Amino acid sequence: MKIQEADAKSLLLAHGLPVPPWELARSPAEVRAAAERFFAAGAARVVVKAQVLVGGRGKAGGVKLAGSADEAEAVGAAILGMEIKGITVRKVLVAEAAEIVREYYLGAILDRASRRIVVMASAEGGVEIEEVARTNPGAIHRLATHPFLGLQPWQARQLAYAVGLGGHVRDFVRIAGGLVATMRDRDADLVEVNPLAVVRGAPGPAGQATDQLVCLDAKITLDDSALSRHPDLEAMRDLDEEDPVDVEARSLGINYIHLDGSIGCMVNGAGLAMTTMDLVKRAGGEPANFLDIGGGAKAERVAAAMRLILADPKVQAILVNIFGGITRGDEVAHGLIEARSRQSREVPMVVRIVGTNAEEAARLLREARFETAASLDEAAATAVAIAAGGAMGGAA
Amino acid sequence: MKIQEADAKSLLLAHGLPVPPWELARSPAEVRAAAERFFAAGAARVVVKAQVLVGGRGKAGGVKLAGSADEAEAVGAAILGMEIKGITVRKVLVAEAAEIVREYYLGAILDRASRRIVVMASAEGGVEIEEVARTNPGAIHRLATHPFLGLQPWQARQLAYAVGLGGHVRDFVRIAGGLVATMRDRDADLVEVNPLAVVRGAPGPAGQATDQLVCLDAKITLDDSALSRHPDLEAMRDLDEEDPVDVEARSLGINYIHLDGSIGCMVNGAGLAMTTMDLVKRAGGEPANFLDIGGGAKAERVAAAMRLILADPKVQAILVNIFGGITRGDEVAHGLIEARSRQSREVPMVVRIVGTNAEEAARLLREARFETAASLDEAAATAVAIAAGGAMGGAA
Amino acid sequence: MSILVGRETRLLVQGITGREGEFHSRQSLEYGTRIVAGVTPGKGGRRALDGRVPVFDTVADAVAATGANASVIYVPAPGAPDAVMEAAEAGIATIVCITEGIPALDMLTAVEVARDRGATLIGPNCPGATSPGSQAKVGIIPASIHRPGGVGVVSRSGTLTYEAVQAMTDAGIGQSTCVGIGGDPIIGTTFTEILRLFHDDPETEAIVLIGEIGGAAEEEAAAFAAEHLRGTPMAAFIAGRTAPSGRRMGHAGAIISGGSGTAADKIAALEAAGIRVAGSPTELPRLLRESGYRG
Amino acid sequence: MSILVGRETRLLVQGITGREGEFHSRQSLEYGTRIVAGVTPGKGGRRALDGRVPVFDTVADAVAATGANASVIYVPAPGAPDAVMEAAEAGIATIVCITEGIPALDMLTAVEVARDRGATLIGPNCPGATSPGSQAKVGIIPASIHRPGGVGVVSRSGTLTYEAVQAMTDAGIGQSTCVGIGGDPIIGTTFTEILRLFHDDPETEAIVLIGEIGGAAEEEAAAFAAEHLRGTPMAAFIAGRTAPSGRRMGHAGAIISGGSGTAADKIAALEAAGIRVAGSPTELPRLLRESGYRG
Repeated sequence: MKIQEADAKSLLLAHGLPVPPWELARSPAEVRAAAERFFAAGAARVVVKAQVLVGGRGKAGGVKLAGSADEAEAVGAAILGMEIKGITVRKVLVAEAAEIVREYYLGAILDRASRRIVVMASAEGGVEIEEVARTNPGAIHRLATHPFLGLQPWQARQLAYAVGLGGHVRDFVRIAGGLVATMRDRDADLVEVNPLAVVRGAPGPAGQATDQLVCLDAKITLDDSALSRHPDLEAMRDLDEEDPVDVEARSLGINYIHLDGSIGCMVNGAGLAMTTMDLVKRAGGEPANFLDIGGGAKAERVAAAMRLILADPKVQAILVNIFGGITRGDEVAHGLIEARSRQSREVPMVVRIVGTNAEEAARLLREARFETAASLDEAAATAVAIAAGGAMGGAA
Repeated sequence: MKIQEADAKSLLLAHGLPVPPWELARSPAEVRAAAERFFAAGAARVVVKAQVLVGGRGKAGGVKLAGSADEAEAVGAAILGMEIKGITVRKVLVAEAAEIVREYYLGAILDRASRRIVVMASAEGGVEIEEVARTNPGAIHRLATHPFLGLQPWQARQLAYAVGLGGHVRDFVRIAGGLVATMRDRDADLVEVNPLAVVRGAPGPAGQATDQLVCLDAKITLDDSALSRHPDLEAMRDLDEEDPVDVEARSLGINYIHLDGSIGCMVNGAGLAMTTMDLVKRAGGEPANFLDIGGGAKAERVAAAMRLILADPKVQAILVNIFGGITRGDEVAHGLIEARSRQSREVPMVVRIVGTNAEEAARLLREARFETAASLDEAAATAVAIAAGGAMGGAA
Repeated sequence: MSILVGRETRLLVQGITGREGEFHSRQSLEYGTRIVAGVTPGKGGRRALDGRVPVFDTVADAVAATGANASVIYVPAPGAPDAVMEAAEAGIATIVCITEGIPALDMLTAVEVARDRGATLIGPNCPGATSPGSQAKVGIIPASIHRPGGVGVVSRSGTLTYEAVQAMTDAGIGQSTCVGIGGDPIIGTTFTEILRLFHDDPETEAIVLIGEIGGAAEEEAAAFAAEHLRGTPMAAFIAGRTAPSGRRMGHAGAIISGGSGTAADKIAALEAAGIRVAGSPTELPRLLRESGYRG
Repeated sequence: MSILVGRETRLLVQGITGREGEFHSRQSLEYGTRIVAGVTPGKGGRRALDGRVPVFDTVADAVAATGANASVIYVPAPGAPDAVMEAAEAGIATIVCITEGIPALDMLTAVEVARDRGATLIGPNCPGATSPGSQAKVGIIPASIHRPGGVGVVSRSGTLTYEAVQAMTDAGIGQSTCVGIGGDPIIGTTFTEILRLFHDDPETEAIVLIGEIGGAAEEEAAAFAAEHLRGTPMAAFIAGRTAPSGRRMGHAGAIISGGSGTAADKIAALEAAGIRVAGSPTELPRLLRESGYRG
């Protein structure tokens, strides 16, 4: 689960990391009020940043500077309500614009290959790390932390010297340690500070203006499997940015991802669900969704999944593909029959059920006059043909 | 550093362990008031326990039951002010007397040989574990925890089944985990619950009386080397029970332990200080103290050590034994000369200084007319002879 | 012969008295798997599966009493990493963790402990492993889809594996061992390690690899195959050609992030290693034959 | 030959620019020890000890540039365990930690990391090791007390060791290596491990062991000696015959607790192993001779 910059910054702050103060605003008036407070505290300029979970907000015009309260309000009005990659901006973060001396990258990720938390740092901060990885991979310094011990101070020092932050080694060690601690304590997959910046004039404890290492942006992705033990983090989920259907699916224990096509898919198992989408595409159609009903689904979950699919007005045909293992084919068939009896609009359906109790499923579907298919390839082709306005098949 | 039972219980409670409520009392009236509160809450009897850091308080009469407020007050009056192994009882703990079904032992220690935290459990609780180790060593089950991982739940389960606490396995796992967590978080050398007891009638969350596993007594020893990072624990030091001279020595950075003899010792290095005591004893005398002035001691610390030794009225002679390494002999000699010039009573002294700058030290001591000795054995023999009223030596 | 599980497997079931554990253990027993013990803390001394299997409180007790050398874990997510570590510390050589939804950081620790102890951990969030020729079924892969033979199958997925194996069985191609390595980002054993085992197994004559988007395990496997498996007939399938970027496709590990982990990358890497990649699981038997498999 | 430190020692000093580090490094240099590098984070690129020793920011840098194979640590207690781990991870084979006052639980971790990396850690809270015949002095043992020879000395103490070594030197008995293993409860290397090294060292012909109250390391050493060192002349001294129970005698490890760790127990164990125990350090030369040492 991704969380907003402001939430990520709160988590870093809770681990004692240096994050300059910010305010959240939901209206131009709130942006103005926040900006006025920063100006009153001595800021020369403020930055207004769109709070969206998609990347590339800078290029999209979602980050702007303002030198006065009037300007801040105007900038806020421009950003709030803007669409970035299909997401409407509903909140902005307002903060003093730092005078940046130099930008660095610092991130901690869960590395699959080494089964370690890997800490990465680069002197090329402020740009996407994937971009640096492509154009100048040697600029990224990586170190693997011990799974039991976490990041050791000596490791962090090595990294500080490697990226040329030796002059801020103590702060760097503290920040890198805090990043990994945040990752471990919060069950994050990714904790990224980009830029980690040396800034001038940021007020020190006694108000003096000296070079300081601070976290100017923060990105945290949480491990969905661990959210149940972090109710405070689950509360950071931004429902504004989620498709309401996704939210409903999650509450039903169904893995559902909305896509743009016209063939609704209902499958058991994530790999098979992706394969089903791929075969729809291969047959010339476009999948309307990814949907995994999970293992051992009962009739009612099948019916709920059908409702989710039908809630998408673009769906022209439905492809059901079940390979019974833990899941029993007859249960699925019952669910489908139940769902069809209640469904609000008539959408043609192709059903393929093999594996556990497939014979009983076949009998039930035959009796209920469902369109069936023997192979996955055939099922995909039929569904695509139907959606394209072709024949419903002889049996219908 | 040892801490009192009540403090140890607070630490366990802070880690979520089941410790029945208690109150501390410093006067019979306070004992009565506390007992009345327990009786009012439904207790049939209360237990009053002397809070002293020495062992064996039970045998010494420092733990007593009372069935009424009057009796509690009387028992409190008997225990408060009592002397246990030379320590005056100034506080007692008052708690409801639990109805014990069975007593167990559970402890976590720092094991030198394996360099591990070792958790020990036994079905023979309520008696000293050293006693069990002597009489029935097979009754003690031990397991070593991984230095990075701590106590794993599966390990704790093994221990629970080994001692026959399978019926309380969940609680046992939680308690044992809490013991090790307490040890790690507080830098303890030892965390002991004895007895860990199955008690009847302890009120559950809904007031029901069921068998429960609770910590009836607790003993924690803290790592002196780690106290500086735990100021809250340093505050648990019970100055009432410490010799004021010990307290002063600590504040001066001197390792001093008061003993019963007449030969004051001042040595650099712990092993050599013990050896000096041993040689005093071997020469027929009794050491008055252990005193290590530490490495690199300057004149002023030497003078302070001398004041500590002289504060003991039993001291009849002083033996100074310095093997210069980091410590410079001439610095010590200066300190001794300084100290003698100010000392309030005349106590004969034998000084032996070898190693770094020993020649300069010898010259200074000769000029100041100190009694000196070439070898440690000779120095000890001379000091003992002096204390026994023998000759001060020809040079005096 | 086979890999991971076989005739010599003496299986312990951790969580044998739970609903899942009992159901699948019954299937395994019926298949012919030798289940020697179960573990459920607090139920030591009882017998499970109609009295056929003794239950112990701890894995150490079970190993001491029965000589179990493999374990399958059906323990719910909060306790599963501990169960893995208990098995590893008790000396179990092959540990298969079926459990889904285990926090990744918990698995970092459990994987490390298993490694330290020299145990092979399969999973978590995997369907397990079956060696049809040895009638050894450890996990939840349906028995009906198999046929004994010479093809090693390794996959990150569950039902997609069944689909592929069924297609092979239907085409008369049998399997040496089918291994589901799991769909989580942090798993005990990756493609490359399984390929190495297949490489060393005399009974395995050909290999099918079924991957999906996310991570770079397929690319690493391709590099291994290019170096060590040039003579072995192989075919592959990669799920998720149409998956959008930045979304987890069901499996915690199936996500394209920052433009890496795409199906296209994986297919390109496999093809560069000389491995044909099927457009549908049903094409795998044909590609295997065309790559030279005669079994 | 010698143990732990010798002619082949290329010494790194961690904390070389601190007061203690600089003072003692100067003594080591004068003794003839080859100090190849120092480490002080933030002072990389400078030179220490009148320009004779290059300083690096990290141990890895120092090892890469100078081939250091031993390290001595004068870093203050809060940073010392990290310094030990940094040295171990950088591949340093012999690590001597002089620092006093390190929390015991921090050392549990550092000792484990050193073990995992195959490094020998001496200390903490120890005076170090000196091999007089090789002019290798690593730590704070005064140079003046030594004489090259064939007796290995191992001790938990500092100045008491000096006393014993001085007595030997005065009696014309030289030393192969003198090792102070440290007075803390958790130390990297115990008596037994040092005895094993002495046992395997052809130059060491006799051994002196200097123990004290607390723990059971002397008893374990006695058991080792009884089994492996019957032919080696040995003598011992145990400090703390008069120490009271339950009080730490200066060293964190020197405490009689629950009636165990007494001098009487240790003396009995050593004597049972055939080792004579001196009543005073000055008697050690005589006991060594009487036990058959002719060096």
